Amino acid sequence: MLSSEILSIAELPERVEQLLQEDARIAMATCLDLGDQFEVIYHFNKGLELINLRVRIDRGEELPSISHLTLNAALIENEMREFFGINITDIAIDFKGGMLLAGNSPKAPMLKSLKI
Amino acid sequence: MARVTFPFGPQHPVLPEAIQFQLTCEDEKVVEVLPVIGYMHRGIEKAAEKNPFPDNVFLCERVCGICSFIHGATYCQVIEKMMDIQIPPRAEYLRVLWSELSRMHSHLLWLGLLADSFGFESLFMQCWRAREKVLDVLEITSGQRVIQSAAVIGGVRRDVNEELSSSIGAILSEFKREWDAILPVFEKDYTIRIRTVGKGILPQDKAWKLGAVGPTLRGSGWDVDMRTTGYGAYSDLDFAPVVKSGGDSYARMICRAREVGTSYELVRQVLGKLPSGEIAVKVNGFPNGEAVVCTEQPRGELFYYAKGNGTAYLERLKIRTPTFQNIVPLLTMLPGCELADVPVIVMSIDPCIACAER
Amino acid sequence: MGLIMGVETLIAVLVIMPFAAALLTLVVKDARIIKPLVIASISVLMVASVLLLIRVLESGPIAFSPGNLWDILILVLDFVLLAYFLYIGFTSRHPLILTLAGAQAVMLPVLKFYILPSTAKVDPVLYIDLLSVIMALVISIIGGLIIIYALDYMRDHEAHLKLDKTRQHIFFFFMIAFLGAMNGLVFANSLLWLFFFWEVTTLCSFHLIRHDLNAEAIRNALRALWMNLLGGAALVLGMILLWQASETLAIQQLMGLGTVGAALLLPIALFCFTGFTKAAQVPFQSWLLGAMVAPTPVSALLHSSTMVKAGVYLVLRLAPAYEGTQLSVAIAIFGAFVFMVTSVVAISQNNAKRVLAYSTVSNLGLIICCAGINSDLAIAAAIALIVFHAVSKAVLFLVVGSIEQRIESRDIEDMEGLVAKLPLLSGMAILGMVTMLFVPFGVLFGKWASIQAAAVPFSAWFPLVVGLLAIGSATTMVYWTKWIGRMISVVSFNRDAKVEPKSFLSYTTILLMVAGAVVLSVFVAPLVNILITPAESTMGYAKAFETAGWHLRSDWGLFTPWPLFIAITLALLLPALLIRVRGDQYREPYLCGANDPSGVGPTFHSIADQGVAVRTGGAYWEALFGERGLTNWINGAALLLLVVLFVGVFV
Amino acid sequence: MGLINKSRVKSPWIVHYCCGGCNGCDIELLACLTPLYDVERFGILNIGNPKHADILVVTGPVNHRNARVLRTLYDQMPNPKAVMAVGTCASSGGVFHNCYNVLGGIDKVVPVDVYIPGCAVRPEAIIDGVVLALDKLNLKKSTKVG
Amino acid sequence: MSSGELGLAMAAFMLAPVVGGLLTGIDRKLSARMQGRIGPPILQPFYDFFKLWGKDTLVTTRENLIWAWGYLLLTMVAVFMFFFQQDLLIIFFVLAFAGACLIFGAFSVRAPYSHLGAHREILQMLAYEPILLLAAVAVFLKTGTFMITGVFEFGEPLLPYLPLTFVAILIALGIKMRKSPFDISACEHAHQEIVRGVYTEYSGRHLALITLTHWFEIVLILGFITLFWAQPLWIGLLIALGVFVLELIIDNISARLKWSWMLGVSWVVGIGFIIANMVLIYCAGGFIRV
Repeated sequence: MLSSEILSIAELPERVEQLLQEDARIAMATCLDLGDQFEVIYHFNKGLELINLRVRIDRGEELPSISHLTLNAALIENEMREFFGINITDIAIDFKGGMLLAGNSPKAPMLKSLKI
Repeated sequence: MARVTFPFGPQHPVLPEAIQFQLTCEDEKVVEVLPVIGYMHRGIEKAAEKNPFPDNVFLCERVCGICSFIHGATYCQVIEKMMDIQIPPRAEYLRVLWSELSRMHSHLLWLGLLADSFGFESLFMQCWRAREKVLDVLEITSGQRVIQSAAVIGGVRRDVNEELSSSIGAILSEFKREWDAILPVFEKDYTIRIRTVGKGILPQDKAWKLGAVGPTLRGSGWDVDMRTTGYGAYSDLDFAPVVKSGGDSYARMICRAREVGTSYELVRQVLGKLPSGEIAVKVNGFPNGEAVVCTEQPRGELFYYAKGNGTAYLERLKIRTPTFQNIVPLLTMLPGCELADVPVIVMSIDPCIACAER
Repeated sequence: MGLIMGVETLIAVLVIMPFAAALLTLVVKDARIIKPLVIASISVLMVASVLLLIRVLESGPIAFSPGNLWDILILVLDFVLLAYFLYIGFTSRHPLILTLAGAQAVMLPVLKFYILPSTAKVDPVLYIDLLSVIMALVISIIGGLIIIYALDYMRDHEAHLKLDKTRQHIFFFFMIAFLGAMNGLVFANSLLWLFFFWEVTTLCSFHLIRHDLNAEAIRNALRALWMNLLGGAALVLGMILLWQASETLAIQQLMGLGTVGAALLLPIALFCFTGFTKAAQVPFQSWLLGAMVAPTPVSALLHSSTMVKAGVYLVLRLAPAYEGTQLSVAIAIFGAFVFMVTSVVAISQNNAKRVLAYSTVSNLGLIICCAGINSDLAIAAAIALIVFHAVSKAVLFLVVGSIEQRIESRDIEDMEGLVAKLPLLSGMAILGMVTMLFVPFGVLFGKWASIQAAAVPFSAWFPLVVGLLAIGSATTMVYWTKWIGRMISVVSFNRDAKVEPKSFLSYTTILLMVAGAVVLSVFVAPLVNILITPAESTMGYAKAFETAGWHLRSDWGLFTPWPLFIAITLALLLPALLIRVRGDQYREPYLCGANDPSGVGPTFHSIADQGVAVRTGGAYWEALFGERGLTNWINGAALLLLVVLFVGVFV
Repeated sequence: MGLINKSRVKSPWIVHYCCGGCNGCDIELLACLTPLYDVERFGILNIGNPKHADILVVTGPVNHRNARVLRTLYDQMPNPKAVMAVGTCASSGGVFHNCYNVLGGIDKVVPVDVYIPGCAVRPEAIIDGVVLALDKLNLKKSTKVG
Repeated sequence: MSSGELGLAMAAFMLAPVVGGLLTGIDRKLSARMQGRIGPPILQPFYDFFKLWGKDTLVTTRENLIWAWGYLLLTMVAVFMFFFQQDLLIIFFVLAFAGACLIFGAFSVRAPYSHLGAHREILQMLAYEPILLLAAVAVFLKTGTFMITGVFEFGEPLLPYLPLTFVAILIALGIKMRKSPFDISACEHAHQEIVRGVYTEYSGRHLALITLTHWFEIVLILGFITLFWAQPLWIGLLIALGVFVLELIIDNISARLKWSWMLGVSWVVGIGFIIANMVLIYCAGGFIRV
């Protein structure tokens, strides 16, 4: 398994800020559909080292955006919102759910429940 | 002030791929840029969950047709890491061989397109002519020009024997002669310098914070290259990443141009040091667990995350390509430049939209 | 016909009648009476100017001196005017106006009572040669048409401003008086008379610019006043110096003085300087730009046929007097410089009236440059440019005025696609610009002649002059082309055609002038033969053009208006008439494939598939040609040139 | 019309649109223009503007967003025109057939005259395809009357 | 003009588009060779022309088409006047009118790329107009007339007297030929940030017209260059051909630069050189006396 820190939603912004101050930057965020929950893994680069933060949220729960702390999370979060239908609020560059998916593409296509 | 608002793309002569920028200009000075993407999104990550895991090599190779070998090899690496498979050293070396050849052809292709974007047609032709030599090498070693399908989980599919190795050497020598004539043009030509120096500046501190990777990052003075982490056979090979300060289009161009030389040297080293032995091991069982692999693709750091669940199908495959990371830095470079600089600056991150949108 | 009316009557009709008519409008105040009154008096004025032409063509220049009483009246009125200017300076607390008017109020009595002997007499007081008649024609016909246009315009203007009390009578008082003053100015041979009429035009322009009485109008009117008073002061000073050098105040006598020394050149340089201020040459362009706040007919009148033309008229009139001197070369360089820089600055303007204003200054610079080149060809070019510029520019101002009343904007950006909305008006506007811009129209004839004249090494400085003219021609092209381009930019599949609200008088006057501009251009050869060549020869210049049939042959080139007209008409008219387009041939413009057909006008799909309207704003290249960046530099350079011009007098 | 028909064969101008492929075919298409293959020998120009082009060359599968772009480009080409589907994905969806955002081959959106299989297509095949397209183009008549 | 000369002029006028087309063909062939390619046949431009002629025309606005015809016909007028040895200034004025037609054509449709191209085309005119006018003036200084007939009557080659002017003309030629580094408003090849600029909205027959006009333009400018060595004429023609090839070489060894650079070069170098040339002639005293 991937070595990672498990955080709650409330702890997340603080920890991200701390990492950013240590000159780390966000590399990617991976979202996993666990059925009734989502697990979001934030991968951070610190030099060549990788730091992973895990956050679990319930379906329908709101995930705060970290794009205001680091702008390059914006595309990642837009994508996550489109792929899984996660309610991420207040993204710095908001594509309104139309970044990768077009109007008539399937909605939240990455959900396991959706068989396409 | 009178403004012009218009779409730049998705179909546009200077963009080989479908991406759109909504540009707003004032007297040809760009004042606002909005990226519109999704014209090439297919849904590969979902499809990877539907194919048996060995088949995904082919799918991953088609995330991007330019650096397709590295995509395939990185997918193999992430599965091998999850399943704890040690592949033979000869396979490691061969993977480096194809990776570096891919990098060479990708950079040459890009240098040509960049030349085209500032209207230097003959240079475009020269770059692509030299590139054909690299493609020849790829073709005689893998049978395919652009999508090699040479990597499999557990090793590689094809071997390079003595005879092949010497003909590769001959072709590469020819290539080197051509390339030595082209490189100084990029470095010194007056008109190219006018078009690239000081255009699209990405300052050093911003480059890291905004997530730039690969030559885009190294052009801003960062010595970050995933190959130095020593994955595969890179730990045995002797090379130094090309770093250039300046952060403008010129620095990024020079970085890539010189990386062609680095890759050429690496290929030479691989051919010289190629260990004997098997080229693949047999793979048993199904992947289970999680793994992350980061490799260096021509455009920068490639990130693969995979999660297996003990069946033939992956639970999740996450691919983050370098262009995805470089889009945000690009957006900060564009405002304030002239319209004529837009193609040059857009090209200067070496965008691969097919990669970015998967 | 010309013999029916005596010379005295004609002059009286052209000079005094306008003042009388003006007073009448001021008294009656009633728009219903003003309208026929104005039309009638303008018609009389036009007829009189034509009669004067016939008279002069038949029997040569007219020399005329009214009785002594008139001299005294003029003098008294001079002092009244100066007192009024002082009063304005005092009430507006404007030190420059006070100083300049004060200087004149001191210098004029000094000249009249101290320097001039009591027996001094200028004879003739009025001298009317063909140049004067050409000016009188321009003033009476074009100026007259502008005033007729103003009748409807002012009605709408006041309706728009929602004035509860009409001020039209004041407006027309000054407008009509202006024509009289201008006619007097171009007839005057006595500098004292010329000075009087000069000051009257200053007064009229001051009142016309401030007509709307808002803060900006008042401020700009004051600026115009002090700049014109500066010219007036130079004029008086020049008269003092002139009398001391040559004991004459008659313009015609200046020509005959032969050898010219510094003592005589200095007053002439001062008179030219006076002309520069009136012609709003750099660095005095700001008064003309400021004059744009006035109702459009005022701008049209000031720019095309009157006010500024008085300035170039004076410079041109004096041309034989400084022929062959360094002063002449300096004037040529100065004119060429103004021509170039103002047309460069015009590129950066998006306010239609400011473009026109810069274009005016620029063209006047060209005329002054021609006067400075001072060869037969150059003088002919200058006269031709005065005529053609007056017609075309009047058209453009009036058209812009009408457009502004329709679309409530004078921004060129807002005129995008205007041909679809206001086809007739914009058609006339485009035609007006074309007559300013392309061969074989008259203005280009003038430009062609002036480049030829400048190409002849008339001085060691000729490469500079011709270089400036070449750049100026190209920059002129830029701002007109951009403007026309804006107006013709349409969307084929979504025409919002509007019915043009018709104002019969406005449209007819513009139409008449457009037609005039075209007809004059077509008949440029007879025009040169009948008017320009004789006008030149009375000024002492040789014939510049041989007319072979309809062609005009200069010593160095050939201008063939008729074949060109036929070719150009065919080239544009035939396709316009013959091209047929089927409905299924229409496609939307290329938008990289992202077209959104549901939009009104060209629209493309953007973020999240939302439609975004394409905007196609014009380019103004503010960074390179911007007014803000350049004005100080060009003003400085122009001042330097003026200093050189005055210093050069003594070399 | 003999001259015009002959010229048509001698001067096919292409406009290239990359739908959603992996770039493999795109770069091979570009390679056709370059010294080794040099299709300008046959008068082929990559003109980049649908309004000037004769042949629409499409790579990659159609997805939900680019379908209307493809259609617009096709509509903005003057007749006679031909469409080439370059590569397996453009022909049928190829390896991306089971991706959720992929509609399939480009024939779902525009009529295709020539299908060129291959993943990635080789330049030789593309040149061959253009020749085929020219034959088809010659059969088509312009919609003009007379 | 005698009837023989008249016939010759007429023949030259009729030949102009053929020569222009051939030159374009040579251009494409030579460029291809310089790029290591074989390139299209020499007759390729004619194939392109006839193909375009036989295609349907798509229309964005009708006015667009009218101006294309105006562009062609007025350029033809200028070329006609050139071969009939008329006044150089007037020829350049007519040429400017023709160029303006192209600009108006691009403006007459509300399309962004068209407009961007039109604005750049205006800048190009701003760059080459003064050069052409001043070059005519420089020729006048030696021959004493603006009529082209005067060049032939002059009896000597002009080039030795006007070398700097000649260099300046090369800039104008580069702009008119739409070659790098001056191919900013509409280059012959695509791959430009503003698509094909002023040409973008044309298609089919009207694009063919514009191609034809371009041939006429090339012939006109090269013809003007020929005047620099009009006696014997064949040397002038050789020089023109040499200059044409030189433009191709420059095109192939330089990137496309920007309008600000173009304006700077053509005003500082172009105009500066011609004025310097005039000063030289003036100082040498070899100018026409009035």
